[in-house]
This record gives sequence, structure tokens and C-alpha cells, in this order.
Amino acid sequence: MTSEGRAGPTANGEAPEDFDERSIDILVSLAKNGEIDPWDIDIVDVTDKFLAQVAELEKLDLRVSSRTLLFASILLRMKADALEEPEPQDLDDEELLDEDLHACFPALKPKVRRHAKRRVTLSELIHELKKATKRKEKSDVRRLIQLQAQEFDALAVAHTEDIERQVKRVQRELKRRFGKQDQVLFSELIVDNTAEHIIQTYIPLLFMATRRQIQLEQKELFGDILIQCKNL
Amino acid sequence: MNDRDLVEAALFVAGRPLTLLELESMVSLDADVEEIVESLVEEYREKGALEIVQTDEDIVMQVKGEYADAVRTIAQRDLETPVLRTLAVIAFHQPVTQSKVAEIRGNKAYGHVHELEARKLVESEPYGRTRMLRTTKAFADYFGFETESLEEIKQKIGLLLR
Amino acid sequence: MNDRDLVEAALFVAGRPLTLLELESMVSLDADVEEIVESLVEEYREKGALEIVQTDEDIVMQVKGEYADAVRTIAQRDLETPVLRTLAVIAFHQPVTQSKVAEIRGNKAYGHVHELEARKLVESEPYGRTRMLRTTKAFADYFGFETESLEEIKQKIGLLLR
Repeated sequence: MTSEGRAGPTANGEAPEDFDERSIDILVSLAKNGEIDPWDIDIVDVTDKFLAQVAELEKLDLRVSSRTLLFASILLRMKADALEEPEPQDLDDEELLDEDLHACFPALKPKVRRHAKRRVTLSELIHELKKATKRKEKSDVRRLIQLQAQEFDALAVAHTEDIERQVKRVQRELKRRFGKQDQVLFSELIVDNTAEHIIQTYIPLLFMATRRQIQLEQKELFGDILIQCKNL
Repeated sequence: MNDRDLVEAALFVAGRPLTLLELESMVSLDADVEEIVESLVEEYREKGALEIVQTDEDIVMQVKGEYADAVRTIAQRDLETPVLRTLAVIAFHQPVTQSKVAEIRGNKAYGHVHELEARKLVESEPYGRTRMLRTTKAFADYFGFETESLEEIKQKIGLLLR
Repeated sequence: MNDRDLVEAALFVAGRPLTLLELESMVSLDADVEEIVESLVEEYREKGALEIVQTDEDIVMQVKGEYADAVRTIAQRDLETPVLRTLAVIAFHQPVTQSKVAEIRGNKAYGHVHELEARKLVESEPYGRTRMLRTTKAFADYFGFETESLEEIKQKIGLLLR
């Protein structure tokens, strides 16, 4: 890591004069301590560590600049995108690996399942174009505003799409699980990582919690949510 | 194992139309594949959400029309979302240079273009230090555009974008 | 459209295990999906080359074991070879750390493990700075092992290796 020169005095562990530099400082020190690899950034990991550092600063009652919070929200958005859309693996080096493969592998015979894929529709193509356009054109600040707007939209969608139906769906699933286990984690209810599915599972939980059918507990910021049965 | 079941299993796993010839290669020597297919077509017609359809040479197992829309979202798409997004950008901006696409979509776009060319949905020609990209006739067929004209395709996409 | 047929259509097009939750989102509000699945399992067991199998959380439509080999060549691969290899390494060495697997299979193994966890064939728990990996019940079901015991699975793979 050759960033000391670039990062200036803030990278030397002194209190940064300019609080706007704090975000850079956090990232640089994460890299210096080997907590992130600048050559292979895992955005999910970086976001988590960045947010942890921000939380730490707040705990120490240090001033966190608005710019740092902006960076945090942008990272968070990138993390959400990364979770939503895993890029396909490329397998170019497979043959190379075969040569070195000292562990043999058995002739495992998987079950035979149908693997037809359907065609993409024109409206899906347009949908992706909208996403691509938005992504390019919005400045970071506008992206932040948009993020909030989207959250609001998502809530609105959840409301209009027959919330009771969603509540019933989640209720059923929880009943089934509580038959076998004492508590359920929110992550166990998530079958695909789309924002829509996550929200359509989360909102019903809030409804059920206000009806005192379940109790929700989140031990740490961004951590998993623990669901306990009260009166289902 | 009986021949009826072998035909059924083959149609199921193929996920595409099979020819009588392909089916014949799977069953016992004395089996009458045409007869088996006919009786399967009848059997599936009577009950359930699936159907077996025979057209000239090909036989395919698929979801009956009335259920197709209801389950479409469950089926996997044959283009991954990031690749589809790159394709959308090309279709809208075409003719467009590869470097412009990479600017909009990031460096991953080079891999996507590679895949899209392999799928023949996009074609390219050298253009200075980069390549000029455009969609193909196969693209127009795939998305049901009645025209191959780049201008008309762009116009239509523009209208749909609103 | 009836609920039984919707479940059948969904299982057919998915080509992968679906959870009860996913199925429930497709059918009418008052439908008892578990009951529908049970009766479909029974119905398919009685006749034909296909089966519907329910394991814990997941329900999948697939070819009955006795027909699998006969139609394997027609089927498209369910798991890409590189991913299958990584899975084989995990199954043979388990419980094994993710870093050990990456050492054997290269850095691509991280992506493979991600896919295998998403497919619920592998599960992991934190172990120091890495994760400890092992196969799941779904793995045993998928490959037709009659046991879930890691030791027995390893032994059986060991025998296959000779």
C-alpha cells in the first residue's frame, strides 16, 4: 500500500484537521491494517467495516462530517446493489486449475432436473435500461436523494399490494418454523435477495409485531433480526 | 424402465423441442415412438398444467398457455441481469462504441459484449482504437421488433422508456 | 386456473427447488400449499418418469432415479463442472475451511462456495478469519446418499474414488 504520501497527514494517525478527510482516512487505515485489500475490493465487506468505523467515531463522540455520512450512504447503496446482483463467475482459468488439481473428485451423479431458461421480455430490457440510465446520470448526491425516494416508493408498493396477503404468507411460514424451532431469524425468511422480496417480508413482520403476535429484536445495527413467537 | 417413461423423462429434462429421431435413440428397438408421443399428448391434455405438443418433426413439453404468465417470473432468464443491462444500453445508444458502453456500464461491459456477440445479439466492427457496436437481426427477433432498422428500434425503445 | 396446477407449473418451469414460501406466493390466498404438495408427491410417485420430492424446506420436480442415467446426456448440466468440482472437494475433505478449499481450487472457489450455499448444498459457519464448510442434508438428497453423516459420505466418496 503506497497511500501514505497521498493521504497526507491524516494517514499518520494524527487527528485530521479537515473533517471532510475523515472518510478517506477511515478507508486508508482500513487498507493499512490489512482489513481491506485495495486490489480486490469487496464492496459488502468495505461497507460493513466503514460503517463500523463511523459508529466507533460516534461512540467516541467525535464529530462525523456530513461528507462522511454521504460516503457511508453511497457505500451502503453500493452494498445493496452488490447483494442484489452477484456478477457471474468467469471460468477462464479452469483448465489451468485442472492441471494442479491434486485432489481427485469422485463421479458424483447429481439428480436430473430440468434446466430450461426462458427468454427475457422487452419490458425487462426496458426496465434494465432505466436502471442503467439512472445509475449513470445521477450524481452521488442525487443518488442519495433517489435512494430515500426509492425506499419510500418501496413502502408505498408494499402497501398497495394487498398487505394482508403478504402478512398471511409470512404468518404461515413463521407458524411452520415455530413448530420446529423457538426463534426464527429474519434472514431465514429471505429466499431471494431482491429489495422487493426483503421489504415484502419485512413489512408484514412490523404489522405482526404491532399486533403483538411476534416480538422483534435487532441486537446490532444492520444485524439480523430475531423473531420470537408471542401469540401467533 | 418402460418406453413411455423414457420419452416422458427425455422431454422433461431437455427443456427444448426434441425430434422423433432423438426420442427414437432413447427407447427400445421395437418401440413405436410416434404412438407413444400421441398417447402422451392425449394424457397430458386431459389433466394438469403441462402439455406435450407435437409440431411436424418436433415434440416439446411445456406449461399450458393459461398458466404461462402466472409462473413466468419463477423461470430463470437466459441472460443475466448485468448482461441484459449492457444490452439495453447498446440497443438504446447504437451505433455506439465499446468504450462508450464501458464508460456507462463499467469495465464489466467488455465481458458482457463478448457474451452478447457469442449469442449473436450484438455485432461489432473495428472503429479507431475501439469497436462500434450495434444490435443484430437475432436481437430484433428475440425481442419481437418487427423491424431491423436501428433507428426504428431506438425510437421504439425511446417511446417505451417514458 | 386451479392451485394444484399452478404449483405443478411453477415446479416445472423453475427447474430448481422452490420453497413453500415461493409456492405460496403463487397460489390463491386460501390454498393449503403443503396439502397440495403432498398430494402431488403421491400422484407423481404412482405413475410416470418424474417425481416431486419434498425435503424440509424445499420442493423440487425431477426425473426418478431409475431414469436419470438414461436421459442424462439430454439434460443440460445443473451445476457447471468447475462448481461441481469445488463441491466434490468440499464433500471429500469436510469439514474443511474455505481457505483450504481456495488453496486447492483457486480463488474462484469463493464464488463457487457462494453459489453452493445459495443452492443449499453447502453450509458454513465462522471459523477464525475464514469459514468452516460442510455439506447439507440437501446435498445428501441431491446425490442420493442415504445418510447425512459427514463421515459416511466421505467414506462412500473415498470408495468411489478408487
